[in-house]
Amino acid sequence: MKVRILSVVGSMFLLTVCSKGNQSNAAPPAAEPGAPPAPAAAPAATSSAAGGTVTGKIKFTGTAPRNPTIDMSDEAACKAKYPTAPTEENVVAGPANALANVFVYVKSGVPASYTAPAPGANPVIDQNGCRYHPHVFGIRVGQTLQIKNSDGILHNIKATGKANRPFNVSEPTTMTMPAPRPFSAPEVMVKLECNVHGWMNAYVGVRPDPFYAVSGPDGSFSISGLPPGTYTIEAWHEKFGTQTATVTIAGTESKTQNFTFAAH
Amino acid sequence: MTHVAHAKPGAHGGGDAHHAPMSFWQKYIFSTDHKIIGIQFLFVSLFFLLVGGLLAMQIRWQLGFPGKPMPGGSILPQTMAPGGVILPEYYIQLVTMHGTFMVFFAIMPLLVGVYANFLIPLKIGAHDMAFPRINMWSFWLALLAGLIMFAGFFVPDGAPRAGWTMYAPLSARPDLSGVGVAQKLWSVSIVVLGLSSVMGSVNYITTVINHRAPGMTWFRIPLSVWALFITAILGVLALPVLQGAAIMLLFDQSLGTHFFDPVAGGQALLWQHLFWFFGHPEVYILILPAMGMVSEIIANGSRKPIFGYHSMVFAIIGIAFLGWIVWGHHMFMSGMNPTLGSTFMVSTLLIAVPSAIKVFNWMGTMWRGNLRFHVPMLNAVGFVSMFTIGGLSGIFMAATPVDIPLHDTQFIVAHIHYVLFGGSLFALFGAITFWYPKMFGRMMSEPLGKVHFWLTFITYNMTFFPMHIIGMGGQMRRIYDPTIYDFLKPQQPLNVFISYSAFALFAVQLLFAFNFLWSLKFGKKAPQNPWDDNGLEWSLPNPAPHGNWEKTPNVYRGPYEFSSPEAEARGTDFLPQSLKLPTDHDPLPAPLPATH
Amino acid sequence: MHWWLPPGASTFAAPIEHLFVAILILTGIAFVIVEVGLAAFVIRYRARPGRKALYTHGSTRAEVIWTAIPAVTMVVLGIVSNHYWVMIKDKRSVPPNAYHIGVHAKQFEWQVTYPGKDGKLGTDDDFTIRNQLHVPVDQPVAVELSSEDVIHSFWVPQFRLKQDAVPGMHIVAWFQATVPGEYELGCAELCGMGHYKMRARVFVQTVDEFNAWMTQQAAGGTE
Amino acid sequence: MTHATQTLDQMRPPFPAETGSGVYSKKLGMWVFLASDVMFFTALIGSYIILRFGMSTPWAKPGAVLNVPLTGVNTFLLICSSVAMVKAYAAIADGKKYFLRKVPGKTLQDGGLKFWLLVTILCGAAFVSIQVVEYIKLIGEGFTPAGYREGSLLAEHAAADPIKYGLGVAGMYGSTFFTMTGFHGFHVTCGVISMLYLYFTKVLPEKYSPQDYAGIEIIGLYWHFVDLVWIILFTIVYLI
Repeated sequence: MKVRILSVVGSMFLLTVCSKGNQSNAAPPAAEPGAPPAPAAAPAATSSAAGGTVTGKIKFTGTAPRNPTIDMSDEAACKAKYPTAPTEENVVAGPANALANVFVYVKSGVPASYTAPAPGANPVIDQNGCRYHPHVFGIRVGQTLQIKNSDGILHNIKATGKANRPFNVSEPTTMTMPAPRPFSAPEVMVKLECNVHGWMNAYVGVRPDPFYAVSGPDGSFSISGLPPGTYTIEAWHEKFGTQTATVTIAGTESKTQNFTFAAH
Repeated sequence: MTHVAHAKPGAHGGGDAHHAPMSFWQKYIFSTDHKIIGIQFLFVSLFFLLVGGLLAMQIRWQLGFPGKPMPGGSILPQTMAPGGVILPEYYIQLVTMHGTFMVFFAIMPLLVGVYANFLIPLKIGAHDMAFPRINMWSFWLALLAGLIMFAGFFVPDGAPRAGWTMYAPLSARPDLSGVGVAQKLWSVSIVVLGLSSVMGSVNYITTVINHRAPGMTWFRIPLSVWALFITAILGVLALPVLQGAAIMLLFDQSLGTHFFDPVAGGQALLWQHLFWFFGHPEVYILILPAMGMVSEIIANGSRKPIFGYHSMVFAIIGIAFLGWIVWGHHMFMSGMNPTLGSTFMVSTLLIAVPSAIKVFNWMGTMWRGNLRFHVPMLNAVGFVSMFTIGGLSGIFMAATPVDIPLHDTQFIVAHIHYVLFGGSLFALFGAITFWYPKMFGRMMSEPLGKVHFWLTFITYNMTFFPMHIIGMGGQMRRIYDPTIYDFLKPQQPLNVFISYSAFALFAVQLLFAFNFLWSLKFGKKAPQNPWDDNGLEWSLPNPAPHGNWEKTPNVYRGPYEFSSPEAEARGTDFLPQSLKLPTDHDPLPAPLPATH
Repeated sequence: MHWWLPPGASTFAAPIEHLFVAILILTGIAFVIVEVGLAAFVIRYRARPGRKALYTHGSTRAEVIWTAIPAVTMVVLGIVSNHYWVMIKDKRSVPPNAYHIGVHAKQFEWQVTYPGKDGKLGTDDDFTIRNQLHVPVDQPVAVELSSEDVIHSFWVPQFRLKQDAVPGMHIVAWFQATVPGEYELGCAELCGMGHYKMRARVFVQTVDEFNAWMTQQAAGGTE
Repeated sequence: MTHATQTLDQMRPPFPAETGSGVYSKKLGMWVFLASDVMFFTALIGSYIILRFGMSTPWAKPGAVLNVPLTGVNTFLLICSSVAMVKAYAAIADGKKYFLRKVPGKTLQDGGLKFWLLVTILCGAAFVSIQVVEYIKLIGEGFTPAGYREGSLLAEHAAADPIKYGLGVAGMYGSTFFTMTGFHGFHVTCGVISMLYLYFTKVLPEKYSPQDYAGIEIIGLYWHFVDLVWIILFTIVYLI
């Protein structure tokens, strides 16, 4: 019993600590789904002065496949939250073929000597309107994930990670999971899914360093605070796969690196 | 338990009699005396009975008031019931562990662990079990198994979540059940328990065959011992099968084997076949001893010989035999070949025959009797009437077409509780009261016992009878919230009613617990033969000394010679088995066994 | 508050209900005999001063009677039940003109695959819908059950049809709906934490409605 | 038959005179235990049969994965140990407690209980050791309870010749093989340990006599049973 009590107390503590984080990245359903989570921003604030920045836009060629509409008639609570029938978020395209929800991270090149600044506030994933918000996001190794249910109906959230311990827990009512889930090993990507609502899925990239970002609705991303060096940067998309590029950073310069996926 | 201290250390032939006087530890903790071991089993399994009951209360809360915070539930860890609201995964842990504890760690040890140990040597005139030390180990292993199972609540992800039947692949794959450690604990615990109960059964069988007092011929053996003997045989043959299955399950969970995982060519139904091949004999392990002890009590309470002793014995054997060829009736809906279903249906229906024989013979025993309604008798009669309902409701599910709408609904829940609670537990209330003086040298309070019986009888029926109806209404087993189904909404009031009755039923049991504990110290001292019974055990002081008899008793007649002319001649209505009348000849001791 | 089986809506309802009533009567008789008998004995033979118990070890005739009667009844019951059992569950009993629909169970949803225009499963005009089972009325329907992960059980109370879906097995269960309307499909075998949420809606439609719906779906309504 | 009384004295109660079976309790107990062990192996072997013949693709060819000759030798060892057990039993039955003794007119020396039981123990121990070696070899080659390990030698062979190596059934093959042989090995180990115990506590101190050698008889029963089970396992797992 002691173990559990402790974990409960611990989670209480975390809850209070993370309350700030919540505001910054608990996105409402209508808002842009791919809002970059706090940790991506946090290091940028602290160490952008010392270090270079990689920014870019992500586009795709061809026509994006249609996102299937979701029939939520089983869940009135969710259905009510949408004026028109909602769709899945497999490919979220912005104006001029901009591609959102792409996870961009530094795959290799970060010097072993590099010491990452302490992770910022823990990210929160919200189950709202029978969809996950955010749909794609990053988390630092050692951070825990706050799981929130704003629907008040049963969701279960199942993480099928390889490097990270899989979990499968449920929230029957409007609540925040008392025990936040830790991520202990780098892994791109861990899939999150709800088995009660087959269409619900989200992806989380677990990284040891703060050098990752998620492209916004306009397809743009920015990774900052990179020490000088040559990096392999990878862009991951759930439908279009991955693309890599090599970027060399000298001093505090700011490089631009765009990615273009082919919609097939 | 302090009263067993009267056991005379020097007593002849008993387990450890030769190094007397014994320390407290030898006498009560690491005792090899079958009576002490029985009492140890009694206390442990009553504890697990309480645990199982508490789990049941939480189940009933959730079913009656889905999603409402449970009173006092807030003390539960957040991972089970945040703010007292039971989580679906915790609910499944509840149903799983309620079944597991009640079947494996409450009813089974109460019937077999307690009364096979306590009664067999006393009733057949043996000084102790054949293998006292193995007997001691069987208790300690059972306790260990129970603790391993109990630990499941305190490991990450909580207790097992696959139902007490542990259907694979749900039980075999952590990614599907959402629980890792505790599933393994379940398997380990069952393997240990199997070991314990095989040790016990080896003891019981050997003792009954080899250690009967002179004159205790097979057809003078009391029915309780007959039932326990047959039960032991079932145990020896059934438990190892479950052990084998549990080991395969454990390997699936930990070594990456694929016995029950279709992904790699395993077979999901294999688990069900193995489990129920054990599981149905197990059902009879859970009822036969109860039948045996009820036979004793009814004969005693009616002051009449048991009606049709021989057919009672053959009915026990018949039930035990049929128990091996009916396991498929748990799998009518499982996708098993329907033709097999037909055969299993017939064999299952036939079990009604020996069961009917027993019920009618009990009635025949009471017919034109001189019924004394002491507490054991009340509970025994309660057993007969409730077991009848349980047996009859079984026929609905044995008839395969009717089973289709009833299978895996609350109807089966009602059925199993009419057999295990209305059956086994009523028998146990009777048995505990009946042999309490033999165990502790004091009587349990008669008035309290009667109040407890009547209140239990009423609240019990209020709790479980309506389950038949909501089962017919189609409410599936093990669902967390019936109210999300339109066809179940109308009967929710009945669920609420059941829940209230269940809480009352639980409260009434505290009365029994009080009576049991209070009488240990303050119960009135028991006369040597408080129930005017014929059994050999009553020829001993209460409680019986270590090693039982100074000199092995001779047996002159069957166990149920109530109201016989000889008895009348003595101005009583009973005739102890070991009482030598002038007309009796001493039985010859059988020749010593040829070793080779 | 209803006190009986849910109103039947398939051809199985009638025979099962008849059998149910028959067993209810049989067991009812046994129940009355035993319980009334017990009550009578309890009152009539209770201990009173001067009362003497009858010393008897039993009566073979009586025992033969109450052995034979249940035995015969049970055998008869078995034979009758088996007739319906074969009709409902036997593989050979699936009507040849049955309309085949695929139902794939997975934690915690029912994926229903319709044969599309050509009326055949396994062709590329099949389409799959989550948690919605549409069937035509008065037309034998064969449900081809399969499971993704664990054992589930296909259970529609009004159809009196229950059949487990077992991973690694392909099981066909058939029924013929008789009353148009909306029903519920639940999972009757514990399949995990979302077991109780594994609910699909069943629509029994007239043939025209069904065809209309089918063409509209095939044209790619949803999915 | 005085020795029977002595046997009885070892276990309480000394009386009543045992009615019924005519088999003394320890022996009867062992028979009952063996009955339960039969059920245990029935569960394992039964599952094996059901699984093997439920497979859609054929089982691996005999000898493709397993080293049949080596195990054949092993089987022979176990049978020898059974024979030695019979000799030990016969020896003590006519009072030959000694190790070896020269018999006039015979070239061979005559072995007593101490000799034959030691042979039994050694054969049993050898059996277990060889089985351990076999396991290590197999796992090294990539044959695990979960099937053929990725990228192992065996996996390559299997990919090359899926029929011979039963690629489709590798998982089941590993599961059943290791479970059944493993538990038999466990039984043998228990037997060897208890025989060693008897050897040092009863046999060397010469506690047994023609009047009482229950211990030998009982462990003998167990040993023959374990041997029998192995012959079945060897046939269905290695040869078929």
